[in-house]
Amino acid sequence: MLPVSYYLIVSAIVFSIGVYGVMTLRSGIMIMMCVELMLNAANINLIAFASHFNQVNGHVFVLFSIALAAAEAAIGFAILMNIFRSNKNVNIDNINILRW
Amino acid sequence: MDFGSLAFLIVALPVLAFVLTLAFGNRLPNGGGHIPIVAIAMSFIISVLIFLQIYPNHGTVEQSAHWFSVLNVGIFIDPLAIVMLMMVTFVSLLIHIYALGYMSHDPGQTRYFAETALFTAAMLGVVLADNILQFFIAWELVGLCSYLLIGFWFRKPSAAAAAKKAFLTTRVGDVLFLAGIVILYFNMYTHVLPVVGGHETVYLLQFKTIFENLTLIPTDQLTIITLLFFGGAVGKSGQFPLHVWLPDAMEGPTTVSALIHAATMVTAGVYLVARTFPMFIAAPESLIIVALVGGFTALFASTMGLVMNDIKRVLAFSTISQLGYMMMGLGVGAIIGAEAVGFAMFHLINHAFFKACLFLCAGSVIHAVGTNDLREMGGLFGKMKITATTMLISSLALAGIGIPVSIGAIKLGTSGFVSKDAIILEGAYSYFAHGGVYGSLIFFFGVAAALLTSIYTFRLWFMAFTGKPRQERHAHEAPSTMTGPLIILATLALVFGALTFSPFIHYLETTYENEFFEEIDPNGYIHGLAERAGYHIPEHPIVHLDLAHDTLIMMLPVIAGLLGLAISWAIYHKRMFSVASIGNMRNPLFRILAKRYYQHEIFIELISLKFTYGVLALTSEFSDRKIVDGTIDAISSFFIGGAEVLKKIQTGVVQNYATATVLGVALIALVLSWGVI
Amino acid sequence: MSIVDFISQFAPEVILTIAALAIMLIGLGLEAKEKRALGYIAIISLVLGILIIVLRGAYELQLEGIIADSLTIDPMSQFFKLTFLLVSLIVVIASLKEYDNHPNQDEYYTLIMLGTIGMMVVASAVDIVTIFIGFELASISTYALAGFNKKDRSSMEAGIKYFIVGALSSALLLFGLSYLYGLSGGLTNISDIAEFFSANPTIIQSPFGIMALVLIVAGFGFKMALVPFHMWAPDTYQGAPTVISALLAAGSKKMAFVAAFRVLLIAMIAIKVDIAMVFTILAIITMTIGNVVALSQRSLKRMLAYSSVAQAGYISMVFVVMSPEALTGAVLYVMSHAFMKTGAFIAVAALGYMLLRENSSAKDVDHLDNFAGLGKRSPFLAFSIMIFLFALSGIPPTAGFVSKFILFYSVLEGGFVFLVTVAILNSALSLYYYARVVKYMYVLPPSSSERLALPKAYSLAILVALIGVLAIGIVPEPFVNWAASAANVLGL
Amino acid sequence: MDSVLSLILFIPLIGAALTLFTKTRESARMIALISSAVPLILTVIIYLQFNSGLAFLKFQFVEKISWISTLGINYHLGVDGVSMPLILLNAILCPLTIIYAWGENKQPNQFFALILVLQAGVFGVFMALDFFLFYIFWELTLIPLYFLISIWGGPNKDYAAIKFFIYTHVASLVMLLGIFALYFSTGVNTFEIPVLLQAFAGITSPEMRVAIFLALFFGFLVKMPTVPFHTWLPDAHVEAPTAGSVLLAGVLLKMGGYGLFRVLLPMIDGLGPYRSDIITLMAVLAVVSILYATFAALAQKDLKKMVAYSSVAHMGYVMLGAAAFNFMSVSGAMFQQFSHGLITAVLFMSVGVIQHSVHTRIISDLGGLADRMPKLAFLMMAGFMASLGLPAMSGFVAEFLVLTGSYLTLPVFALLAMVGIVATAGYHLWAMQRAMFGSYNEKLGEPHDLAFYEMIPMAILVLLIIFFGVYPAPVMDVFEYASTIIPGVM
Repeated sequence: MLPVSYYLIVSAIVFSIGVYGVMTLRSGIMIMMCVELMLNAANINLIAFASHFNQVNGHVFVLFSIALAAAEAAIGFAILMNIFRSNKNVNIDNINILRW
Repeated sequence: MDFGSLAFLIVALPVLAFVLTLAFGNRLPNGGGHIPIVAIAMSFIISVLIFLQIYPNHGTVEQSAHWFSVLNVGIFIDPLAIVMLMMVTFVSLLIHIYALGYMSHDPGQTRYFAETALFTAAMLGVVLADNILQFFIAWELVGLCSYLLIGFWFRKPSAAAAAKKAFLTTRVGDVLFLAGIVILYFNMYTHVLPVVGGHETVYLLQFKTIFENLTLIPTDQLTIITLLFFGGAVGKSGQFPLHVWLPDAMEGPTTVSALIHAATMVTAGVYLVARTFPMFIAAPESLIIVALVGGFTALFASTMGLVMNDIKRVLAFSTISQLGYMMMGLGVGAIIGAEAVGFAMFHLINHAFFKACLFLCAGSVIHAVGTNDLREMGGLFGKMKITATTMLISSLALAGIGIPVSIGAIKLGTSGFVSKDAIILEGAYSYFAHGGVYGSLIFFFGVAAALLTSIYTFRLWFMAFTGKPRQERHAHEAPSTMTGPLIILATLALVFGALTFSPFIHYLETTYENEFFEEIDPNGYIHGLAERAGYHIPEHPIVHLDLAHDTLIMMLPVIAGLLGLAISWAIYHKRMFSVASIGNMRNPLFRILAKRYYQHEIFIELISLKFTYGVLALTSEFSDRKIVDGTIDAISSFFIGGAEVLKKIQTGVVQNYATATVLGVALIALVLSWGVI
Repeated sequence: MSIVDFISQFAPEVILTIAALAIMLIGLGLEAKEKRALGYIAIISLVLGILIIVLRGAYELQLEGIIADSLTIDPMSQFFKLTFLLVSLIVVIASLKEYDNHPNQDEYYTLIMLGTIGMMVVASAVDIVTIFIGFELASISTYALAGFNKKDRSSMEAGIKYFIVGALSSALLLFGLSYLYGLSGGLTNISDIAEFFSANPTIIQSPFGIMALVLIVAGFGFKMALVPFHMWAPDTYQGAPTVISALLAAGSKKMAFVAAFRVLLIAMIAIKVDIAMVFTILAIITMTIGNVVALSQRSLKRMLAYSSVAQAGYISMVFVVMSPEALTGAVLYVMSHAFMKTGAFIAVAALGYMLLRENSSAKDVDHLDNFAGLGKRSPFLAFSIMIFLFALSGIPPTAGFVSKFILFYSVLEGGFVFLVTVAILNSALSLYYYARVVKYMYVLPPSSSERLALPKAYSLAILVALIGVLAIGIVPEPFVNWAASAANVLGL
Repeated sequence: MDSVLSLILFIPLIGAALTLFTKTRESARMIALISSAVPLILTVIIYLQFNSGLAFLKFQFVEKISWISTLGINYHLGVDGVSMPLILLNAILCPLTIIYAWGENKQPNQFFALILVLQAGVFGVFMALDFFLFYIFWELTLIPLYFLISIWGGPNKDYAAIKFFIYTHVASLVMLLGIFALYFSTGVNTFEIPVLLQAFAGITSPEMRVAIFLALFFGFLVKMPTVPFHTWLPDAHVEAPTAGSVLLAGVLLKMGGYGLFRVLLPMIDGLGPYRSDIITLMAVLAVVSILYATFAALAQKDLKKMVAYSSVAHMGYVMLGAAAFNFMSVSGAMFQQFSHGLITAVLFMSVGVIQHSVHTRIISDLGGLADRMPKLAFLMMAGFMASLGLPAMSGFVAEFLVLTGSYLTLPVFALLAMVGIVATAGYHLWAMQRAMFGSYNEKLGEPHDLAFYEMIPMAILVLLIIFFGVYPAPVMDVFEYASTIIPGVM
């Protein structure tokens, strides 16, 4: 069995990729996917720890978080759909009528 | 009946008259002028009754009631006060009667009579006060009334300006006076209260309390206090250098000038020094300054009187000059003691008569010819005989013409002669003879001023009444309400001094010789105070001059007076030589006199406008707007400007927000790990 | 713990859940016009919930069984639930008119109900899993609500911005929680975690521990709108439907506070990490940026958003002071602010509604210029706005003053003179922009002299908020006592 | 009589609410007048019952109801010698102001309601014996005045109103900080003013005591106001409507002075080693206020601004009297507050009439008004004379006591303060001369003299000024007892 630190390193990398993506990407879809990456990085952590400590609650946590992530994604896509309808694209860096 | 208990009416009646006149005067004939006349007449009667009651046993009237805090109100009538009371009520009464005629055509006569009633009341309040604060209060009200009366014709800008000047200038003195009171209170509080306090309520500012405990106060403190008091007197009595308001005060009706310059306001300063004379004598350095300032003013003012062409202005300068005499008379008390008060007060009373008369005569003349300018008058003698005669009599009194011999108690001479002679010879000369500081100088001031006084007085008379009429206007004699007072006053100016000299002086001496003062210092109260301050009052302070031995000295004032008369006669009546050759603006001496020593330039333009307004006021205003308030505005614009800058952070691009979030995380992590490590 | 017990203890949540489902189901069969009735269902359920909580008052109950590890009933939870319910009630009442004939009313009310439930769950949660679930429930509902006006570009923009930053923050939070979970050796209950860390302080002081802390702070900070996690807030509050801005500012924001109180205060107090330092900086920056930038705002909603940011700064001073008194103040402040902010937003919404009714193509209805002369056009509305704004700036006798009074005084009591001075100066600064609105309403002449008729629903909603603001201001005693007992729960 | 103070306090508030809902000007002003006259009657009654001599040690007409018991906050009202005359002042000024504003046409219901709220707030400040309550009323007074300025104000009202609002609010907050600090440092768990003040000297750290003192001091300084924190006042006055100015200068500034007497002076002896420094600081501020404001007044072109600066200078006397800290100066300073309230009201009313009648207040544009407006000239002159400290008017009594008292302990400062007297007379007389005297400036149009409702309050005030100048004892005695019980006052 791999030591828990391996999982942590992987998750950290995944998380960082997600963060980088959120900060730099233009497309709303891509950003949402990056957020998913981040969430899953956390999930990796949780699973890793849960199995490491032989606890069940970590797994429960992950199940919840996956469900919530799905719900979140659903809402997100709904909003993006709206944006697509009016803007014909999902680039969100030019949505800035609200500022200052 | 104890008339003393009516003493409060002396003030209360004129106050009542003020209120009544103000309220109902408009509906009465003569603007309600009869109300103050009746009131003041009654005040006069009460004063006389009180005088008759207390005169035989040199008594006093004392009443006092708690006012508030540590202060009281009260009435204190002693010989000093009662003579003053009678004079003020009497002269004021005559002037009021005169004003009935003089002001009869003025639409504002109701206001006039109300204000003069209040003015009289305030002056009587000064006289009656039993403590220095009450004195000050009444003193200030006198100032207020003078402001109102000088500015009576307020539509005239010059009148409004003169009123302001009078009030402001006297206010300078008043502040000094107030400071004196404050410092006096401090000394009474720290030095006297521990001694006298405890057993009963002591009013620290009451004259009697002050006089009783003068020895407890350090001399140097007393010197400061009395000098400050004198500062007040300088303002009110028009002494150098605060005399500047007085000539301008002629902007009011002539009756007002008479009231201010003869009976009331200006004498208040002299009365102040007389009233607090024990304090001065306990700090004789101040008295010497009083004498010097007084003497100098007497001379200084008369030089300016020489060149004035406004009839009232000439009289104004003469007033200043005569007040200088009174001050000088008081000042020499440093050596001659309490007699000085008698001399000064005697001159004050006489001066009230003849100066009131002079002003009222001048009023008649102005009334008749419609101008103040002496150069436009002349030859009025034939048309206004009563006025001319009464004015001549009072001019003689002002110039101090008389013969220095006495028949029994009666001195031969006009009242001005009697009292001025007393100040110069028995006062100033005694002071000089006993080796008083600057004695010769003071004596010189007295004599020199007498000469100049005589010159300008008769210059005025000759220019007005003799020679050819220089104006076409038909002059006529005034009605009897106006001439009546003139005659009474002229009579008094002629004989009052001659008749009453020694009883008056003796009576006033008793001011400090009753049981109260004997209890304080059995060896002589005034003497004791002077001794304590290192000044010795001789056993017989007055040097008795003998006409046989000291002819020159004794004749000196008379000679000065006659010489002046002669010079005036020669120049202004006979026109022996033309004054135009020296009396023009090319002559620097003439210019400086005509410009009144440039006081206007110094006081108004330099001190008031350039320094107070130009420097102090504008600097304060500038710093207030730009610095103090500017700071506040700068803070506010800093934030509002900051808001405009800071809001730009909010770019509206969501990725930037995400970046900010991540950066925030990084920064917090940095802070936290820095805290840990 | 039997199911009956559970239902009775969590009756408000249960009622709300039932109501939410009922609204959703009934709504399927109703015409748009009839859907108005759904709002009344929501109102009834909320009023019921409020009544239950108020009647029970502040009490503490030791729960048993499996639920005990994740949920609790204590004065703190009840206080916050009451706050959330009141806010939702006000919002729903106002929405009756705002979404009068809207075809999707059923979804709208369901989302509000669900969001409220999420907040209430967080209020009771003592377990990081439960907290996260509640958080997400509330967040997801409000993402949808923020973008609810599909045809309105700014609502859409508000939604997406809120969503993206929110999702990012959720991810950060979850990541942080996962570390916390790992470091504690597999614990999820907050008090257990706290106990563990106070026994093993070195673990949390490791880089992982710090990372966990920072990420949790960021996750909560997003909802609390602390600078620099606040940037979504002005845009979202401005763009979202105004009544929803009220819900966001007064409800979901406060949810973050209760979570933060529980997690940060309980878990972190054991940790000897210098978190006070972080929050000192955050609090100062937050209140200052909030107030200063608010000075320049012309949109009232945006201004209120910045003011909300600033208020979060004040409240977060409690994390610096960490005393029961400070927590009392903070808790009271939460409720006061809920009333003030909801009231203010609803009032703005009412004006917007009235202006749009006059002229349906009107833009920027919350612009300051539209408030000119409001005192004449709608005296009650203007008066209420004035009270709300003065309350926000802490002028007596309002809730804002009492809670600020207690909060500031507790900060000073803790000896943080500098902090409280900054807060006080900020408070003074805030008066400027609040007073400006008042000036517009009462001083400037109205654009038209026509009086605006305020719909009853709005009046009622505003009245409830107004009563709340004044009640706390004038009779603070019961509120203070409840807040104090809530603060004692955490055992600081 | 148990709750008479509450009655006095709340009748104006109720009246304000009623006034707000009136439809006509006539009913608005009538209700307003009645609801401010009733407190006046009640105040006079309790003033007569008020026993300043025997029971001066304790507060009277006390009402105490627990309010927020957790924090030790009570609804606690009571009066003593320090506050009673000021309550009387407030009770007198407000009805007079309402009468003066009888002709107000612009939103009269709101106008009168705000005046009543202001009155209630000031009553509250003077009655509160609990710091929390005190602070509430202290802040409450800001709002009505803010509105009075910003709705009924002059051309630059926005700036003035917000400046007034923020400036004084900042000061209040600093004061609040001081209150907190006092509360914690003493550890008595109550906000009762007397209890806290008594406990003040028990605070161990002298630095803490000074800090508390200064924080409270700042709050009062700005309110009074004292140079250099005064700049909000001239702006506020210039823009405020006359009624607002009257109340601002007449009673609102008095709150600052009241704080000085109620809160700060009892602390002075507890300052330990810093006592003399603080006294010097107060004295310096006082003298600077007097001189600086006087000279600034001299430079003003706007009559109203000049009067505003004169207020600053006069309040400087209050500070000086307080700093001198002996019973004479302190009671004089208290009396100065009372007297200045009356005097400044007349001045602002006069200026208001001028503004209303000839539509300018620039001194150089005026001239000869006495010719056309003799009644105004008479009353205004009386006011000006009182303001420049003419004896037999109340201002003199106060100034004399302050100066005399101050000389006992702070001789140099007292003498410096006297320098200002001449300049004070200067600008008053100068303004009189320019505005009232000389020939009438025909460009000003045809002015109307005082309306009946304008004359009545001014005449009453002038009579009161003279009455209290001639016979100050009814108020002075009360102040005197009040000042002697301040700990440390000689």
